[in-house]
Amino acid sequence: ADKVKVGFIFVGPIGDHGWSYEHNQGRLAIEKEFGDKVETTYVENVSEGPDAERVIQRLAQGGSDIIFTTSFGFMNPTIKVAKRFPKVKFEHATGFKRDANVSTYSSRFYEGRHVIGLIAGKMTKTNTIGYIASFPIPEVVRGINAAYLAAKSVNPDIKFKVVWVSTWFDPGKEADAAKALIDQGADILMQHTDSPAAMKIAEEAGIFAFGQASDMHRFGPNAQLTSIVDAWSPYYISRVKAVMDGTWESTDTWGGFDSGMVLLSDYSDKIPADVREMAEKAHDAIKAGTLHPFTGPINKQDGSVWLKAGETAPDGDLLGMNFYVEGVEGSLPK
Amino acid sequence: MENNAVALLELRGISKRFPGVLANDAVTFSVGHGEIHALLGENGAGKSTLVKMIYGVMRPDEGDMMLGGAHYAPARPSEARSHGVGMVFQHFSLFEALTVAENVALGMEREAASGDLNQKIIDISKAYGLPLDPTRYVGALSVGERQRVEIVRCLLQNPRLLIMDEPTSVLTPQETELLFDTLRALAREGCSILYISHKLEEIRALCESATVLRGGRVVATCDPRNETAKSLAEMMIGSELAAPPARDTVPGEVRLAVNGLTRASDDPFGVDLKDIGFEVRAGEILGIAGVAGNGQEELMAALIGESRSEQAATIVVDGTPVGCDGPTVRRAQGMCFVPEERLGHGAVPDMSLWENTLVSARTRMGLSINGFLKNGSAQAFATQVVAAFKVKTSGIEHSAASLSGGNLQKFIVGREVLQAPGVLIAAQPTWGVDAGAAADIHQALHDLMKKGTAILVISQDLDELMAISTRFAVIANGRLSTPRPVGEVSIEEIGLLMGGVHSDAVPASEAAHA
Amino acid sequence: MDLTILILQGIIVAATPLLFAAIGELVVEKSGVLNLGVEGMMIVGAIAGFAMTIESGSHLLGLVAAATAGAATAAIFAVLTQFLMSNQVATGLALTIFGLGVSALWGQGYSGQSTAPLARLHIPVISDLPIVGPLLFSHDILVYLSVALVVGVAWFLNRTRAGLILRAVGESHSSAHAIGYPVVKVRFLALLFGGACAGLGGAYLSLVQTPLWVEDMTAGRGWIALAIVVFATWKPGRAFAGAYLFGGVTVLQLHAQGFGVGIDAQYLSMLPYVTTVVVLVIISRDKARVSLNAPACLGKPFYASS
Amino acid sequence: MLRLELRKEPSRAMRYATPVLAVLLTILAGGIMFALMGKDPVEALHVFFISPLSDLFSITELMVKASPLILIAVGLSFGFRAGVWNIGAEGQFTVGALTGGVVALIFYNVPGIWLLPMMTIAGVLGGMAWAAIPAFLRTRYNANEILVSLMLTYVAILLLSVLVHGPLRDPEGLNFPESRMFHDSATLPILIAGTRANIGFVVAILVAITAWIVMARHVIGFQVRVMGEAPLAARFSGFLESRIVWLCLMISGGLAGMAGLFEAAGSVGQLVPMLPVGYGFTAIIVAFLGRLNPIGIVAAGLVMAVTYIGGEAAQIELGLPSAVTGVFQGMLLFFLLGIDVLVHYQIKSRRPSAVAAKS
Ligand SMILES: Nc1ncnc2c1ncn2[C@@H]1O[C@H](COP(=O)(O)OP(=O)(O)OP(=O)(O)O)[C@@H](O)[C@H]1O
Ligand SMILES: Nc1ncnc2c1ncn2[C@@H]1O[C@H](COP(=O)(O)OP(=O)(O)OP(=O)(O)O)[C@@H](O)[C@H]1O
Ligand SMILES: [Mg+2]
Ligand SMILES: [Mg+2]
Repeated sequence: ADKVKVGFIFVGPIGDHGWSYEHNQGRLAIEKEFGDKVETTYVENVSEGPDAERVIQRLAQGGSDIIFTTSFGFMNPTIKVAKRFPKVKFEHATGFKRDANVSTYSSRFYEGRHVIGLIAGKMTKTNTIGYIASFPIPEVVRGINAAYLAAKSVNPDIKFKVVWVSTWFDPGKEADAAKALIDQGADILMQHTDSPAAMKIAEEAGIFAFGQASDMHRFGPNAQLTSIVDAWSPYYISRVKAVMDGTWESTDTWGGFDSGMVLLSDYSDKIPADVREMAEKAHDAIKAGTLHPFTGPINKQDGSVWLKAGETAPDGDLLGMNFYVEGVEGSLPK
Repeated sequence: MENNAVALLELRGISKRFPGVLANDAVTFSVGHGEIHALLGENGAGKSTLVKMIYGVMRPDEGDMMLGGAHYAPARPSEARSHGVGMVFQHFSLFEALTVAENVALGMEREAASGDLNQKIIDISKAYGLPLDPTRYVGALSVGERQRVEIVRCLLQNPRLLIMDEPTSVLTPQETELLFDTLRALAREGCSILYISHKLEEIRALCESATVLRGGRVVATCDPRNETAKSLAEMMIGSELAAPPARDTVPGEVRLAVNGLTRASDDPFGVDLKDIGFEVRAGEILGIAGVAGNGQEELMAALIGESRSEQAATIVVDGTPVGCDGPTVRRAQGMCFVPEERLGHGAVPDMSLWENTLVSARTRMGLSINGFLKNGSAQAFATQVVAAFKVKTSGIEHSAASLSGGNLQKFIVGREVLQAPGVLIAAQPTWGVDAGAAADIHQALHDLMKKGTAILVISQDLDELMAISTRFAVIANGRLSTPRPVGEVSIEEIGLLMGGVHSDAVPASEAAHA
Repeated sequence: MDLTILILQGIIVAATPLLFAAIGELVVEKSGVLNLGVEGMMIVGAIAGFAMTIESGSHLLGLVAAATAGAATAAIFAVLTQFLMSNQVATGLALTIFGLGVSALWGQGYSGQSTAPLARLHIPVISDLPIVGPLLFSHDILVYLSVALVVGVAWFLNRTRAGLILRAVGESHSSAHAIGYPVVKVRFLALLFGGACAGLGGAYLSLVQTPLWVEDMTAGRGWIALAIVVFATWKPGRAFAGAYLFGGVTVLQLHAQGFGVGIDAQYLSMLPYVTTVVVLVIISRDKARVSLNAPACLGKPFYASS
Repeated sequence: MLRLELRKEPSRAMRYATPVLAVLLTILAGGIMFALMGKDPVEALHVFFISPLSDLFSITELMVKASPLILIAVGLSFGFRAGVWNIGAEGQFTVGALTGGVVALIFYNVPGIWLLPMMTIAGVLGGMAWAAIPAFLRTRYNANEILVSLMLTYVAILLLSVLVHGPLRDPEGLNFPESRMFHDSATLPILIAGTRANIGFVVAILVAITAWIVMARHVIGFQVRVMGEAPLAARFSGFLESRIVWLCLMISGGLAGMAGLFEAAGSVGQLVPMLPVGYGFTAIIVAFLGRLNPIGIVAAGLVMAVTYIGGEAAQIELGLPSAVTGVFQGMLLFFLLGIDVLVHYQIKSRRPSAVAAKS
């Protein structure tokens, strides 16, 4: 049979060492897995504006059998093009609109955030965690809440300092933010931006940090405690396989530890044994489904009740999360 | 005294070609030691080009030069300076935002500029009677003072040869006298001087030999002391000189009245206008003399409406106050203007001649309707101007920049005159224009005057003003003297007025004896 | 350590790349040339410095490469504007676009690589003094170089003959030409110097501030440098103040967030730009002062006939 | 030894020949670059320059991409001719999209044929308002418009971001930073069914033609040209500098605002934070490439669109990185600006008699 053609559209440069980089790793994994049975193409640096629709359509016209559109902003263009190419399968990352030939997929990064929150809560000496955030979208807010709740659960004195840099990708600004947070007493950094600049700064300052999206070990061999790694390869391979087998169906995938879509990179040996044990336990429990990072009682920042004791958060709440939980300082745009 | 047998500077067969122009054609002449030598010629005859080659700014295409008996081929001005050649440029080579001392240093070699330059400047300027404050910014100096900077810069290097390109065009008669004293003193010390000027009486008074250029070629050599101004002029232009038109009209009603015009200059280095008032009647030409930089530009801007007054009554045209209006309204009221700067002010260099009529003749010649340009009408008007004023051009499609200076001036004067203005204001109407064209322009102004137009001419050329105006005033430091009939003022008095001594303070009769 | 000192240190890091680029551009503009391609020269310097440091293992070589690459980029601009008399605004913009593209192409193999940051100076005893030690005596060499450049440029412009000639060329190229100064050569050299400085500014980002290579990492800093030159009214000392003001606002707004001020982050992120505009307006209001300091020939092409 | 000699008058022939020459040189240099990168230059150039013209979809996309470039560049050309350097069209584009988009969102459930014109007016006014800031600051406080307009671009983009993250966010959109989709009567009519080519292209062409007429035949255009070539002559002619500054910034701001609204209401159909993708900057190149002549700008806009779409094609078909597009655009402009010298100057060989040193 003909080769299966797989198209990718990336929002950033594949050299960003964050989001687009990891999606590209998934593309390479497909090539490795299927060898000459597949042919992949990609377009990088496509902004989530007017160009996206054209690029997606081009990939579809070019004979792609399945197209991965790897950023939230590609949602509406993906849906529009999918209507015009009913035979082509589309896979849109992090969105919520589906169609007969459009699946959505995303990862429960907040599960990883829970674990790093635990580690941070235990390991901080200053009880101050610095958090470099990009934009106040649900995914980022969810990450802050998850990490904060976990840290708080093991360290009641914990304080989160959140700095929004209003960019996904400006290494200089991320570095400045990292420095500012360190200066204000943070001894552990978390980030939800895409460049490894903060990790580099943490390494230089001799403090700890958690990587984001990909394993940032080489940027901070001493600083990195672990990274939350977006592992798209298993999902991508399975979806391409489905196309080959003719079993592809529109689905909504939100995978966490259990599906292998979210990984934690190797723990640093700087993590004390007991902390590591606790982290591993939490990881395994989440993976097994016995622990949900958002389990009540949890109040919103304004003190109103969000989850009653024992209640776990419904996915709908999580997907549209636009509030801080009680204890996080700062405000979100309304 | 050095050996006088060998000339200090000798030029042999110097030629220089520019696109379309042979600026210098096998020029040969020599300048002796301690000699004050004049270089004469019409506009564009090639005088500046020649001295620029002597000073190393340009290099000749052909020919050689000898300086003090040795081969001389300066590759750049610094080389010329190191050979003892200094030059004062026709268009100053000064830097407004730098101080006098810095300007002087830039015109000297590194070694010469070292040491206590400020003291040296003060010393030398005292020695030659050219007072200067080395710490002032050149932009804040008057034109006469600026020229002193250029001269002092040369003197500081003990030149063997000093080149002066039209140094007196910007000076008062008194300042000119002062300069001549300096130059004569220098010549006595053995310094040779190559002197370029259009003012023939000056040349007769100062120089002991002269070389006349025409079309880039040497056409005569003479001793100017043995010539008349008329004979020198005829050598330059190669034909008889026309007599100036007679002034034979009777002034009519007041068409332009300026009252209490006071205005601060927009330019930080400019001159403020102080309580200027005068009237111009139909059928008369009021001439305003003055040394450059005494408020002429500001007065012109105020009259054109480029800078507006707060009170409408400061400028009244045919009974209508227009002080607050811009140029377009004033033109509609009957005013037309010939600005001093042809290229870039009076005309847009890269636009065609016919587009250039749109710059100032839109309103009066009806060259636009509802804002849309009537290109056909503009072309017709341009053709008319070219024909009436004998503008030499290969077509009205050609750009203003492609015309020679004199022809462009004729075009601009024609563009304004043919609009049949009630009031015409012209600055330097014949600047840089040769004698033939100047006579034509003067005739055109005269004809207009006879038709009842009130004309105001602002000029630095006293001879011109004396020749064409009926009444006369002097602007100095932003103040205007009381206009008086031309016959009633003496040159000495004018000199004092130009120097800022006011007739209001000094009665005319006394001033005349001063 | 005292937070104030730490914040000041942060400001120094944020300000230094701006200072490099601004002081270089200041010299360029003083010579009468407006090079809007600072962003392009910076980013080329950033990748060149990074790549050379990776390849050679030597920061010094990296810095040399950054300066050279910045100057080489500026040379394109210089040839176009000085010999071919192209429009300076358009050429500068083209240089920015070109620089961003070329650096991205060049940097393909270097993204994700990592090098040690440039070492910080440590002078025994002095660096350990309280307050002044951390504030003044414990930075990397480039910080000192940038300050030295400010002093050096100020000295050069105001005290040396070459500086006088450079100012003269910017003030009136026709006068300078008439009395025999090589206008084009002076401007060419000024442009190369400006390019080298911008290159070092870029290298500061990729070798010190972050330190790593990523595409588009200058993120508009070249434009800020241009703004700094104007609001410095072409004076080196004020350029220093401008760079530190901008760096200061940038860093302080991050700190303000850390302290939890209740303002949307995007509004805070606007602060540096708004500040720039406000200061620009305050400085420009005094027309006379600006025109006294602004090079009169800024941006005008020069053609010497014969 | 060659030297340049000022022509007495700019050469008309060269004015038309140089852009073509520049494109040819860019293609040549691009071919060399591709060869150095190990690609077959002929194939690469074919993909880059020919494939965007080879099918209906590509051609319609060319129109989509070129429309905002043309609109903005035509507006900028007025200012650039007059020496008013609006470098912040990107910000005016953004604010125009924002104000026009807000109208669409206010009436998100009220269809009507009046809606689109109203949005367009709001977009134009938004762009003008943003451009009014540098206009005011320049005419009143003498502040350099290059820098002010540029700084305001960053502010505008952040403003769009904050509003789309907050008040303008789609209530049904799970709090993602996007507005609602505009309904049909708030989106631009499509020209060719099944494509994205919309009425915006037609408007852009009409605007270019109008601008051409204004520039060539109207006092407004005359003012602008005189101002750019000889500011003193403009004053002499009775044109006020401050009024021309305002005029140019209003035209360029208004058209940039319109382009922004057309992007939001056309190819995107909603407000998203990433709406500004650099058209405001690229349009500057387009304006120069088109010789600041509105008709030339139409051609230049299409050429520029080809480099974008060709760049994408080169990524898809040849695996070339996206940076190639920027390098291409930079080279194109370099060649154009460099070759431009031939319009005003002639190349002459130095006469051997003349001495080598140049002055
Ligand atoms: N740089 C130049 N390029 C082309 N032509 C030039 C240049 N400089 C001078 N010319 C031409 O050479 C001729 C001689 O000019 P030059 O300036 O030497 O005249 P001049 O005798 O000094 O006249 P004026 O009395 O007006 O000062 C003129 O035709 C002039 O247009
Ligand atoms: N820079 C230049 N490049 C090309 N041609 C020039 C240049 N300058 C002057 N010319 C040409 O040289 C000729 C003489 O110019 P110039 O302005 O010196 O005239 P002129 O001899 O002084 O005449 P007029 O007495 O009318 O001023 C004109 O035909 C003009 O077109
Ligand atoms: Mg002449
Ligand atoms: Mg002359």
